[in-house]
Amino acid sequence: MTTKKTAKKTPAKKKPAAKSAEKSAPAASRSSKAAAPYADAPINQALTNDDKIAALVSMVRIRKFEQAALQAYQKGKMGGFLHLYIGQEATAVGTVGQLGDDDHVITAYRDHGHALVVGMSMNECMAELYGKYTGCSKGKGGSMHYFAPDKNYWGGHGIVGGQIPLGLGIAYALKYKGKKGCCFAFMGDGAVNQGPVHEAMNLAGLWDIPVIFVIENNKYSMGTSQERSSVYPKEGLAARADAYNIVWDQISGENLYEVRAKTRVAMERAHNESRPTVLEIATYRYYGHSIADANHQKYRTKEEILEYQQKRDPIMVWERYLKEEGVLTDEQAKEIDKKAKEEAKDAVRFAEESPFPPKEEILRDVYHSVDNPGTHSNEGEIFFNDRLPWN
Amino acid sequence: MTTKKTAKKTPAKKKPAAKSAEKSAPAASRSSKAAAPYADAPINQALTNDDKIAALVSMVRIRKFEQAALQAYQKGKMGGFLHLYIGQEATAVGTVGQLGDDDHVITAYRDHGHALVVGMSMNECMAELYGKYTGCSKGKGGSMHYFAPDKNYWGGHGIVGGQIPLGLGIAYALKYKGKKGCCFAFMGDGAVNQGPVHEAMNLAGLWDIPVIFVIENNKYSMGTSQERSSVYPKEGLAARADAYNIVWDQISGENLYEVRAKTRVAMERAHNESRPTVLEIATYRYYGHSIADANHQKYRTKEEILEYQQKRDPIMVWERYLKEEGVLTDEQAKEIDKKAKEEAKDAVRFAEESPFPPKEEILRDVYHSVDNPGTHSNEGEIFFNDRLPWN
Amino acid sequence: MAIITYRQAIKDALAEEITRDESVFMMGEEVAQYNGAYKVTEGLWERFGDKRLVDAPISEAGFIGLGIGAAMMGLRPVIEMMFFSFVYVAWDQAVNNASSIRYMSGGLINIPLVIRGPANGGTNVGATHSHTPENMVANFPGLKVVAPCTAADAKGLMKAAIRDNDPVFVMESTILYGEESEVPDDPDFIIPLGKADIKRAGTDLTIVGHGRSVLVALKAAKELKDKHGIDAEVVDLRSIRPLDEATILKSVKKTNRVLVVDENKPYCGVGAQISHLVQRKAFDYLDGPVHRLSAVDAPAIYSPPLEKIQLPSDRDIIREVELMFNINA
Amino acid sequence: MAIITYRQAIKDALAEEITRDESVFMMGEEVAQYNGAYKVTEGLWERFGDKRLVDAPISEAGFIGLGIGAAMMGLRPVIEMMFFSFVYVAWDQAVNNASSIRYMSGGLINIPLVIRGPANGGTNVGATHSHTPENMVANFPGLKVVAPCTAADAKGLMKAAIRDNDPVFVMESTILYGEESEVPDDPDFIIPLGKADIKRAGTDLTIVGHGRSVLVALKAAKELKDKHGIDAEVVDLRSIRPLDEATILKSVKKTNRVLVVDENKPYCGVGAQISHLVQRKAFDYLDGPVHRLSAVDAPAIYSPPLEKIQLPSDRDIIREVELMFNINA
Ligand SMILES: Cc1ncc(C[n+]2csc(CCOP(=O)(O)OP(=O)(O)O)c2C)c(N)n1
Ligand SMILES: Cc1ncc(C[n+]2csc(CCOP(=O)(O)OP(=O)(O)O)c2C)c(N)n1
Ligand SMILES: [Mg+2]
Ligand SMILES: [Mg+2]
Repeated sequence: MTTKKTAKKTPAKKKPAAKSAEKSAPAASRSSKAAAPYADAPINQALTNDDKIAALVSMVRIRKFEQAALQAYQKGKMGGFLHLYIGQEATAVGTVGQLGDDDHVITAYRDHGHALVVGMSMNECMAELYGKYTGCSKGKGGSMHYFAPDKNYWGGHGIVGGQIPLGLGIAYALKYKGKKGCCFAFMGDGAVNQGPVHEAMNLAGLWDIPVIFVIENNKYSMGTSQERSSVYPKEGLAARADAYNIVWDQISGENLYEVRAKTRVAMERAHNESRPTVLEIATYRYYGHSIADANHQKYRTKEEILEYQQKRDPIMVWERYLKEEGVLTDEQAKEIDKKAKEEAKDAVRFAEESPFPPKEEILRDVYHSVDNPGTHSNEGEIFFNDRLPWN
Repeated sequence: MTTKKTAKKTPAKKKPAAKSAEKSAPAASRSSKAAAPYADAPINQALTNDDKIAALVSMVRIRKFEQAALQAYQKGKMGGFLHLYIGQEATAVGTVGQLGDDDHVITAYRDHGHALVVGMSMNECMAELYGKYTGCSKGKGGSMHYFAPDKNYWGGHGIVGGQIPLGLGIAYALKYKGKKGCCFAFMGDGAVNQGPVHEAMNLAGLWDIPVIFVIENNKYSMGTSQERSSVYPKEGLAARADAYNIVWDQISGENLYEVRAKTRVAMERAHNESRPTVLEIATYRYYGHSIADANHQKYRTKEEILEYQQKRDPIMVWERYLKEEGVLTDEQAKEIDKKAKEEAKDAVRFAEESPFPPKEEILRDVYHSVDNPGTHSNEGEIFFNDRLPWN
Repeated sequence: MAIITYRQAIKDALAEEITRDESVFMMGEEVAQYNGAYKVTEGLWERFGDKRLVDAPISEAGFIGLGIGAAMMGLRPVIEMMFFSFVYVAWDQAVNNASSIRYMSGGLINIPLVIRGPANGGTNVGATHSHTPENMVANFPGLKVVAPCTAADAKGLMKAAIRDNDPVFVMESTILYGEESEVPDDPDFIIPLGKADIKRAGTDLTIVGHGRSVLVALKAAKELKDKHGIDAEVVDLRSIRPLDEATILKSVKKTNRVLVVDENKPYCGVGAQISHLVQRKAFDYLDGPVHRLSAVDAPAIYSPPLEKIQLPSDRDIIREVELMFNINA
Repeated sequence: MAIITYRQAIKDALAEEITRDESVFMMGEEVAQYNGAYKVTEGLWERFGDKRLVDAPISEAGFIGLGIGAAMMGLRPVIEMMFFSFVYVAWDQAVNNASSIRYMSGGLINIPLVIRGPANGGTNVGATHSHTPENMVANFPGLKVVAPCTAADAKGLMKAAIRDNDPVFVMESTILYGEESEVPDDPDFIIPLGKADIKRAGTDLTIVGHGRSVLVALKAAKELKDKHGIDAEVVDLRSIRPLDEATILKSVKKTNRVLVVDENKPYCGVGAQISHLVQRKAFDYLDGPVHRLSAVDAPAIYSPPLEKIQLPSDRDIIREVELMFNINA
């Protein structure tokens, strides 16, 4: 009953709020309490109440999707890797949530959050985990390899740091084509020590490429703390950007306002000056590196985990801000949670009911020329199976 | 006649000078003129007059060796690559010249200078260029691949930046074994943008490895100026070391005193604190990148080349200092020049008269186990020639 | 003889060699404090400490290069690839530097380096993580490659590899880590590199394989005997380079029929080399062409049921042998 | 038909495609202002400017990755490797990323990328600079590889490669850059990928090769005819993957004897794959085993006279054919 009421209330609130935003009477400033840090940044002032709720929904959906995936994994419904993003949601929502038509994203294997934020459906994402034909990559990529180029989302990559030169190339193409866009290239704190990352940063600085390197610093690469994997200037990992004359900034990943505000500055730098930025976002993953990492309390303390979960959780913090601003009620919050849970449950059902790809799919999507007969100057044999298992 | 006289004079001078050095009455300070920059550094104060002459001889020998090699190349006596070090001599002499028993060297393909300084003979070096069996690598390595592990010289490497992790590993082994040594890992200004260099620097900073990264900055990587290949902090390329908390310094490669003084500081840091250093030595190559680079006046001006050759030549500068100090006479200088030329000429003769390796050598030095029968638990076939050309 | 897992056998080999020779140390991502991503090094850090078990940042080119440099100086580094697929980010170091330096120095240097880790598909981790580079590594003169399939082989080959004075790549399999079998107790138990093992004697057909394929072949061989009375000899190469040509050829000359099975991709896979070798050196003994089964020629797919199809199964082997023997099954 | 060099043919192909399609650009070390280390791009920077000819720092992993990313966005980058040996520092990008992304995305993405440059030994530059990675690249489903040996083939295949929607590796040869031959004038002259060319028709023996080996084989074929009356058919693969199996098999079925020649190292070289293929699919047509000649199985040596011995010569081919025909020469 309560939830229904709230659900009705929300749309009712919508219009006036939107209007007030247009008149640039920002929601945050209307709150009687002291505004949250970075709430007054222009990009945040421009948010309508609905936008703010939508951002919350976005974060909650990521969490519920992954919780459902985790359950399914534990029931043995899928195998391989599953790297959960839970705890880091404000990062994807605060960065990818600002994508314009010519802004693009590429990330590593911890890719569910970014995928949902660009607008991929829970169904296609869940089905991909199950290896089903209805998955975003037809079941060919799995958890680490979500793709949606139509939504400017270029994956989902499993080799640490390997996606960074690709992100540079995407941004290079934007500049080549004269588009006013940028590419977010996400990586972890462990990835910064891969050679190609260094090469990409030099190239970006040298050639004025509108790429935004985002280090999602969750303090650990698998079981190795940042201190055991990197040396860096006292200002932090992002300050390595000075080596390439690239502007950098650090962001607290628990405050969506801050993520949005500082990301916006980088985007404008990319759009207007075609210059790269390195952003380091301090965040935390609540679960182990992947499902296989069951003993993650061995390399970090329970207290540390609790500190993040109980005091610095990005969803909790955002809900608090919105409640303080009078934008969100407890009931609404519960409703959002419930709806996302249901959506995730439906996605599980969808995935379970979906078929696996037919075996012939093994040989599809290897070559564009094979998949599009008649379009290429290609002859001869392209596959070298002495015999196929199904022939 | 003159030269003979000088030749006699030199040994005569030897003993007193050596003694005065022992009494730490350094040569430089005895000069009536203002001391050359860095002449008063302890490591330079410790130089005897003979040491100073020896350093000059060392530089001149590199130059004469390479001039002879160039001539031989132009006569068609050898092929492949020949990367001349001429113009950079003070770098090898000022760094490698300080090698102690547990100090090691590894460098790139521009490796003749370092090789001669560790004490490799002109004969074996020249013969290697000719691909002769008497070459330091039996004619198997060529110009880019000189080796003398018995002299702590680990090559001579052709893949840009590829030797840097190896240099890190050599220094790692020193630390592992508890030796108070270091490893010089040389690279060019173009090499700094290779990923493995970045990885090696992070590892060195992280693990306190006594490696000294030396960037021989001759302003160009082939036809590409430093500005077209790198972005870096305004302090210079070496300042990239800040990204890894590594101490760095910059050195003018025209002044042997300066090279020695600042190198010594880095060596002491390695020996005493087991900490890495990045040194950037400003220098210049007079010839093209390799013999093939005939048009090197297209990407740099004649004036620039002349400026270095006529005003900043490390041999010329050193001779001037020594003359000002009263350590060197014109005649001595000529004699040194002449002797080095003769030594190089002899080396050419030696190389020409040496045999090529026998064809069976093609299959030697591939595997230690094959070359040392009875020492390994190996069976079966290790080479897969359907048929050898000589069988 | 103790019955232990393939994983334990490797761990024992590492522990014994670390104990025996102070120049042996292990380096890799998560090998020390984390006990190894696949727990191959479990307990070793506690036992041997920081110097002998070294956790490395994600910088494979950096630390493989470091390993080569340290090996040049006489240490015996054992570098773990968490997945062998990751060696590609360090390919120049691993194959170009490791294979060329001895030669280019005219034999002045040798590189007693081991690079080890799992190289297999079949575990739902997708295309980039499922590579089997043994064919590519073996292409480089100067390198050695082994691929054990039993616990005893894993232990004996690992110890031989660590004691070897040349770079040896040891290709393991995550799928085999949990498999148990008998391992001799002798701490100096060593299997020479380049010695194949006839895992099953037979007279009608030679099946040549390496790594996990050998176990699949053994399963198929049993059924071939039961179902068709075909008595297959299963030759486990164990070592890819050096290669025990004599054992292969002897078997072929006895059986006159050969099927090569591996999990490499087919184009220029190890199977191609074996096939060429057999037909070249035993042509007159062959009753028919050398047959071959490889992984299906596509990147490794994620979807579990399809991924399973991609790798040669006992059923595939049986079908292929039926074809070779003109049996209409 | 004009008579031009192999170098000029490649340059013409590049210039024509850059002119035809504004999404084509070239990137590599020294390709623009320096005119290319081997002058393949001479004059193109002056003609097409900074946008289409891009000088890159020595960061192969960085700019090959950039090329893949740009290709995903629909551009058609042509990346020059100054030497193909240098692709090893970028191996993960070049083979793992380039071959897997289309597949892992379920076909949503394709990568119209060309990586080109010389891949040959024989020029006194030593082991690390003399690699011929066509066998390794071809091992990856998702990649295509060609290796032209004449000016016309170089031009036709380069244009096909640039217009192709998949990653294509074009392996050239520094030794061939100066060789002249006839090239059709048609600006749309294209040679399909995967089409072999019978460079010499014959009846007694099939010699299969690719790259410079084909020219060596042609020389040998002439002498074989003159000296022994043996009429060799020389099949130039031109394309390694896709591969024109039909043409190879047709020739084999006519001649009944096969010699495969290439400059790869033997273990798992292209020759092994061709050999396996031929014996598997044409066993009953073979009068004897498939013979093979490869580079001598050692790293490339520097010493010029020995380096020459390492690569298959016309004399080696003749000797091998004499062996095949039981001729005591
Ligand atoms: C080149 C490479 N080396 C190692 C791995 C194995 N691996 C996968 S994720 C990971 C840790 C990465 O940590 P970080 O970059 O901090 O990202 P996070 O997982 O924390 O998001 C490692 C070592 C890999 N996938 N690729
Ligand atoms: C990985 C790799 N890429 C490219 C080359 C070709 N190459 C050899 S030397 C060189 C220029 C290097 O310049 P720099 O590092 O400044 O050294 P310098 O020649 O000036 O001493 C290039 C591009 C190579 N050998 N290895
Ligand atoms: Mg992390
Ligand atoms: Mg330079």
